Amino acid sequence: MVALPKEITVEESYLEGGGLWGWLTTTDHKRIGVLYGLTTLVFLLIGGIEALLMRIQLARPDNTFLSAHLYNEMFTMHGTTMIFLVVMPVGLGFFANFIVPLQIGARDVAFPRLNALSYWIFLFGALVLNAGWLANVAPNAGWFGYANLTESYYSPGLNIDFWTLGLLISGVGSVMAAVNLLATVINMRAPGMTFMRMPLFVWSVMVMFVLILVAFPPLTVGLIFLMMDRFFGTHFYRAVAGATPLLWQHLFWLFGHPEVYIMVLPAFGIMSEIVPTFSRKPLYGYPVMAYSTALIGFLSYGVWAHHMFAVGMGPVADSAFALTSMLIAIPTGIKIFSWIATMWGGDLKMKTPFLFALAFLIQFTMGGLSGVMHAQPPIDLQQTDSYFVVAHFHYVLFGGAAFALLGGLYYWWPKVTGRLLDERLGRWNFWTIVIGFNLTFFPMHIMGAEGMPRRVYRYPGDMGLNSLNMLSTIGAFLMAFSVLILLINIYKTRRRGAVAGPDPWDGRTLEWSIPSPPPAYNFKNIPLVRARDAFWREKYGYEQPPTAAPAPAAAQAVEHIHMPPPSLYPILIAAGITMTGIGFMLWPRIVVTGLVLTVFSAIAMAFEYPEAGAESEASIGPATGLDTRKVGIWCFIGSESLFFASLIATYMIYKGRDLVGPTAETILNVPLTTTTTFVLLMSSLTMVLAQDAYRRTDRTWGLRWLFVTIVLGLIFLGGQVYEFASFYHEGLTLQTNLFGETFYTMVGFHGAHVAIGVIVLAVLAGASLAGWFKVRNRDVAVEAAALYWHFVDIVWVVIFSVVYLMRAIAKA
Amino acid sequence: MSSASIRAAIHTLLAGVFAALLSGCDPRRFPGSTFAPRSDMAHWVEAVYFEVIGWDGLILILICVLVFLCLTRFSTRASEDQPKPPPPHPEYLGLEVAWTVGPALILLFIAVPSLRIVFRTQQSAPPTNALIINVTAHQWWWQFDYPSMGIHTANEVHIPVDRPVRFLLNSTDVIHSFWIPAMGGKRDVVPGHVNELTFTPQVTGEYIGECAEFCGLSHANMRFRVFVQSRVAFDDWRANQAGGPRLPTGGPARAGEQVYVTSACTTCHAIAGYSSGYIGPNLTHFASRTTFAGSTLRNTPQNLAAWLENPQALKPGAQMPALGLRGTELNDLVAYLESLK
Amino acid sequence: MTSQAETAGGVGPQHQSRTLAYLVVAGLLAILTAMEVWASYIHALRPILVPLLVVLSGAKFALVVLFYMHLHYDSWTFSAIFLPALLIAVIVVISLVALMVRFFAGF
Amino acid sequence: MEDLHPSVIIGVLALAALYIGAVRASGRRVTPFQAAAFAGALIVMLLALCGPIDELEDDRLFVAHMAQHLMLCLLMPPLLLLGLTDWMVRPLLLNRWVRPAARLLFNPLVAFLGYNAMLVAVHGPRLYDLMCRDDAVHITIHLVMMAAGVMLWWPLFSPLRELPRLNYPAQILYLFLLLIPMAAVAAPISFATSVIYPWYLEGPHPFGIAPLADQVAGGLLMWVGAGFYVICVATLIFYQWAQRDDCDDPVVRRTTDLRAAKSH
Repeated sequence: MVALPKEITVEESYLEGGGLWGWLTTTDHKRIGVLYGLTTLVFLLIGGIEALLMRIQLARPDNTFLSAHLYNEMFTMHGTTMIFLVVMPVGLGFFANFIVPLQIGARDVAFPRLNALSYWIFLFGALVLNAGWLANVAPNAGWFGYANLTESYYSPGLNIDFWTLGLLISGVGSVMAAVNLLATVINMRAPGMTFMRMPLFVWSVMVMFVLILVAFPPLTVGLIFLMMDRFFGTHFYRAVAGATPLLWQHLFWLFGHPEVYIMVLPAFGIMSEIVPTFSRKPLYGYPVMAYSTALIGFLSYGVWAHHMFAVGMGPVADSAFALTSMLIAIPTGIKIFSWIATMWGGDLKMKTPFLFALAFLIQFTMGGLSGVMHAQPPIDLQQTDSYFVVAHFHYVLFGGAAFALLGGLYYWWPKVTGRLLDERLGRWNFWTIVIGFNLTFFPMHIMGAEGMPRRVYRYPGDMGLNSLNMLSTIGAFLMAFSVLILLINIYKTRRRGAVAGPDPWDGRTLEWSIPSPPPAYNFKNIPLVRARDAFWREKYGYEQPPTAAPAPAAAQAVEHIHMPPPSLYPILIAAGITMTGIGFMLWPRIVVTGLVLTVFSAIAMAFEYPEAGAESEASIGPATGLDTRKVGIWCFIGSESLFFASLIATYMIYKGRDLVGPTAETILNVPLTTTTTFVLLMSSLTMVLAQDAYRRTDRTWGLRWLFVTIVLGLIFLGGQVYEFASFYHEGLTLQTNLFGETFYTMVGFHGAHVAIGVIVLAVLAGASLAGWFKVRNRDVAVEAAALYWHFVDIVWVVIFSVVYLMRAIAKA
Repeated sequence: MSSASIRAAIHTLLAGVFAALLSGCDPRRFPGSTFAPRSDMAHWVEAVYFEVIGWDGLILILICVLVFLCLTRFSTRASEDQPKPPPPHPEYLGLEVAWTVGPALILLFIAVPSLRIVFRTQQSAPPTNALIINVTAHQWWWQFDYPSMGIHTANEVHIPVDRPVRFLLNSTDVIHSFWIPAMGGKRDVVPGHVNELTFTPQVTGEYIGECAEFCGLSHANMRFRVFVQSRVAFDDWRANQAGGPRLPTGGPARAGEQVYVTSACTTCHAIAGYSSGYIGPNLTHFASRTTFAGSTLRNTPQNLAAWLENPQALKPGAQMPALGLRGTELNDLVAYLESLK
Repeated sequence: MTSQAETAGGVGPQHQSRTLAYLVVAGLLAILTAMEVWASYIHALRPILVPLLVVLSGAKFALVVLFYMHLHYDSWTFSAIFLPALLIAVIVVISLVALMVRFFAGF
Repeated sequence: MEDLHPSVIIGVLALAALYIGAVRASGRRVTPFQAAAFAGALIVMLLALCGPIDELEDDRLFVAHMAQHLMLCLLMPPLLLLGLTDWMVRPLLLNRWVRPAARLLFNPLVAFLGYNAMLVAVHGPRLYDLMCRDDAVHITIHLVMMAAGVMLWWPLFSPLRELPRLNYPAQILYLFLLLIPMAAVAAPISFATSVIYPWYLEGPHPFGIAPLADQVAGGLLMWVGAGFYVICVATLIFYQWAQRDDCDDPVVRRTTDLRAAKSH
């Protein structure tokens, strides 16, 4: 099926046309953003209902409204839903996806079909997470699912399987979206849009994308270990085998703490848009703000163990992590003061978005300050796992992130739909939710300080907690009422609201220079950016338009706009991945079907459009001159580095702790592996030669070297299969000991990467035979594959040293 | 409207904090309070706590005042429709330096005492006269063993006042967390790793302890009690606990003894001289405890009978099965257990 | 940018030298691997084996990244994407291993 | 006053004399900032090598020794480089004999690897212990440290256009990458369960600090303290970059040209 791109000549809103089929196969970042928005709204309601049920249960001491079992499912799913299915995707999928291309002056994201794929994978992952409700086996071990409670011995049901699988699948979607959007920010910026001129929202979400790329791999590795423990009887988190459940905590919080910033950074970005706009001043201290954003991202990666002060890591580790955690307060403080300085001396316009921003300032500060409290290990020992922490992170994530996101919703709603939300209902919405929020969560500080642990389905009546809990429940219902007002506002204004026009708020950034809702192609002419706040400066005459108009930009006339064509394959791939996962868990029979569907659709999507012009992916960045595909693959490689780092760290941690069976010293066959290592290194040489040949358009030699590379890859894999088989015969299985499980997992995952590389190369070879490379500029596909291949090679360089050559080195 | 409301909200919040801090120190109203320190460790923690609260309060007030001033001085409402040039926007480097260095200094002030306490509360060698108590966490109850005294008990721990006590924490199943709010801070109980918690209780009394780490279905029902006793009272208790079980005197108790010996209870529970199960709590001096079942039930005959009839109804997921005892058998067993002072 | 120019220009003199560089790198990789394996068998080198292997495999890693993955030739942007990720990966490994080894030793 | 090492004083005075002499002889001027920076470098050197820090270091205080090293490697060289002017350095480095060596040593990659090789080597237990016991070795190592420090900071604060600085984002990346080897050396020291360097176990420890606690403090000083310092320097560089970038019109022109080239 060959669908040529639609040549767009009329200026019609992106919302019009296409019907249901159009929405299912859409690759327009704005439509995908809207899909994300609707999905997260549904999950917001689900998560909110879960919260209400919990608050009803806790309204009175020793209540019996919910059983212990149901309550545990509620708080687990409330946390998981709000974090993974609401706050993060609304920032990543809705705001970033919709706004980033508009703010950087791009027509779409870097990889539009990958964008659709991310959404569908996220949606299916979310459905898997919630599928447990159907049989009352919803996940029930808390949103951070501490091992070893999640091991099959202590959680025998399907509950944890749904959780693991749902998170793995939706995590894949998040990483894809982050790769895509990071490549967009790096490479799709309009000419003149330097990093120091990007709107701060783009800066914030850019840091967020980086954090997603480096934070999700440890979670993925942790979940894979958990799955292997549950399905294959390994002992990654089991003390009886010499391992420790704390490994899970480290891997999880390596993800979990950056995740907090993944949720909060879009809120920072939104604040940095709303505050200047409604103060009618440029953002105070722009470079400082940009840098503090980046610094927060960087530091957030070095503080994970402050979630573990109570586990007994020792005073040195406690102090180190206390210090790094406190450091984060400095850039965060800078941001808060800069927002206030932006307001100072401005013309403050008290519209709903700004009200939310003001509430954010106070409430987020409170959340941050209570965070400084439990950055102190002694205080943390009193507060952790109590309701004080519940209060703290709700002040950060609800009073902070969610308030800013709501402000952002009011702010960009006219751009998304073309109509303003009602201001009066907006104020009602604001005041009810502010009061409800503080009524719900402020008492929780006190509850925690008075000794109420979190995650208890009941509490005794004699601890002085009764009235506080009742207050909290009342607040929760007030918030629910407020959400109802929001829904009414959306419903009322969708058809009858005031028409917004392109620039309802006196905006500063490029998205306000185009119609609301924007046409499918966003910008008729790609803008030329001459300063920060480009649109605002030109509006107020700070920048004189250049006398000689940028001729090349104007020359790119409307009829040359190529929009990404719709594609059915994203949804098919997502379905295939989900089928594989579900099959793995419940019905092994459908695993093969799922895999076939995934691989087939992926290959079909790669070659969907024979015309080079149809691939907007093939574009060269207008400001950088780099090929977007290469930018994308490098971002992905960055993410993969963390994946293998987690595996290698686990191997090194567990090295020498085996209680039984063969170990590295006794079993490894170095001569054989030296040979296969050499083979793999030489395959990198042939790969680079193949790529070089394709670049010279010498397809004959390219194909030859490609074949040699494939053969060398297969030899390496053969060596690995032989090695595994011989170890198996010598009595080393996956379950034998810690060496067995870490070795097979790490080396096996590396082997799987080689195997995928071989498949990719084989597909490219096939395409080459079919003449696909005759079209200009397609050799970058080989280069992208080559980068991946070399990366797998350097991972092996490390594994070879760590596993094989350091086999006999004792632990310090 | 907005500025007045915000001011009111701020007042309410501050008043709330203040009231909470004051009333929170009353352990009669709040037996689980973290603001009623009763040990050396709890005092150290509280000192850091108050220092941070003080700084936090100052910063919060500063920010609220700044936001409030912005609102009162710079709000414009009437001029919405008349476009006018944007206000000037100067930037001052000194200001930026100030709000970078200021918080950094405050953090330094906080960090120094805080880290001193970190090292003071986690010393690798215990004080020489420390009473060592082994704590074993189970789903969902606490086992306490005094290795130097040969005492085994559950869910209620007795310690002498003014003598350092060192809890060695171990778990047989999942991760739990050992928390006595009045004694200053919790410590996780991690399977495969012995954690330590050392402090010197300073005031006699009965204190609440809880499991703070989610540990499965009945996490909420995993509480315990700490009795800090004078030296004399502790010695009395110790003398009683170290001895064997009381022999049943009355008729029902004697009959209950037979019920116990012939029942499935013996596979899981220990009564010195009768059975040596170790899955469930040691019952040798069961009646000397004020509570049972993860310290969630008062130790009365009625409660005990209800518990024996259907443990899962009172503590979901409890490992103890319903033994199907009815009528006299049940009453006899209750009488026997309640005789084990 | 380089790749574009060369695609347009076809085979240039620059190309010959790159192929040569690829071959030299392959030779170096082979030699370094041989040295690594050899060192791992020498008992006298045991005490310094770990730093030695770190240096040798680090050199291999750098060679592949710089030449085969073109960071040496390509735009600086790609290094700016990859190096921070590598930085975080290395710090994660170091800190995790240090923390856990200490934890297992009992503090 | 036995802690006022004459060699240090003489060295510092000689450097000061050379600097003043160079300014006098050339008849050119240095800015007050440059003079202050150079004086700062000399003062840091003096403070590190004479006086209480040095005395405590001799008295077996690991954390003082660590502070001394950090001052010599991370604080002194940037000040020194900022204090120098191009016309001072050019004749020293760009003559026929030194030029190739300078070109090699001040290449960012070589400088980075060289400095970190020094860092790793010095903290090896053998060499470290030898350094503590033997004064000659100790002085040599301090000189090597300062030299390696100058190499390390050259790509950031080079006074010479011929051996240029990295561009701003690369400078920031360079500094962040510096955190890796620092963590790699400091983490094992902080987390070690025993005293690594036997020197600190022999003889009394000042202020009654336990040697292990001292070692932990030293490790943390290098890890968190020096890490914080490096991040601060990166921050300053970022500000410089930000100041420069927004008024950079050629960027626009360059990218416009590129588009023009492409569309033709």
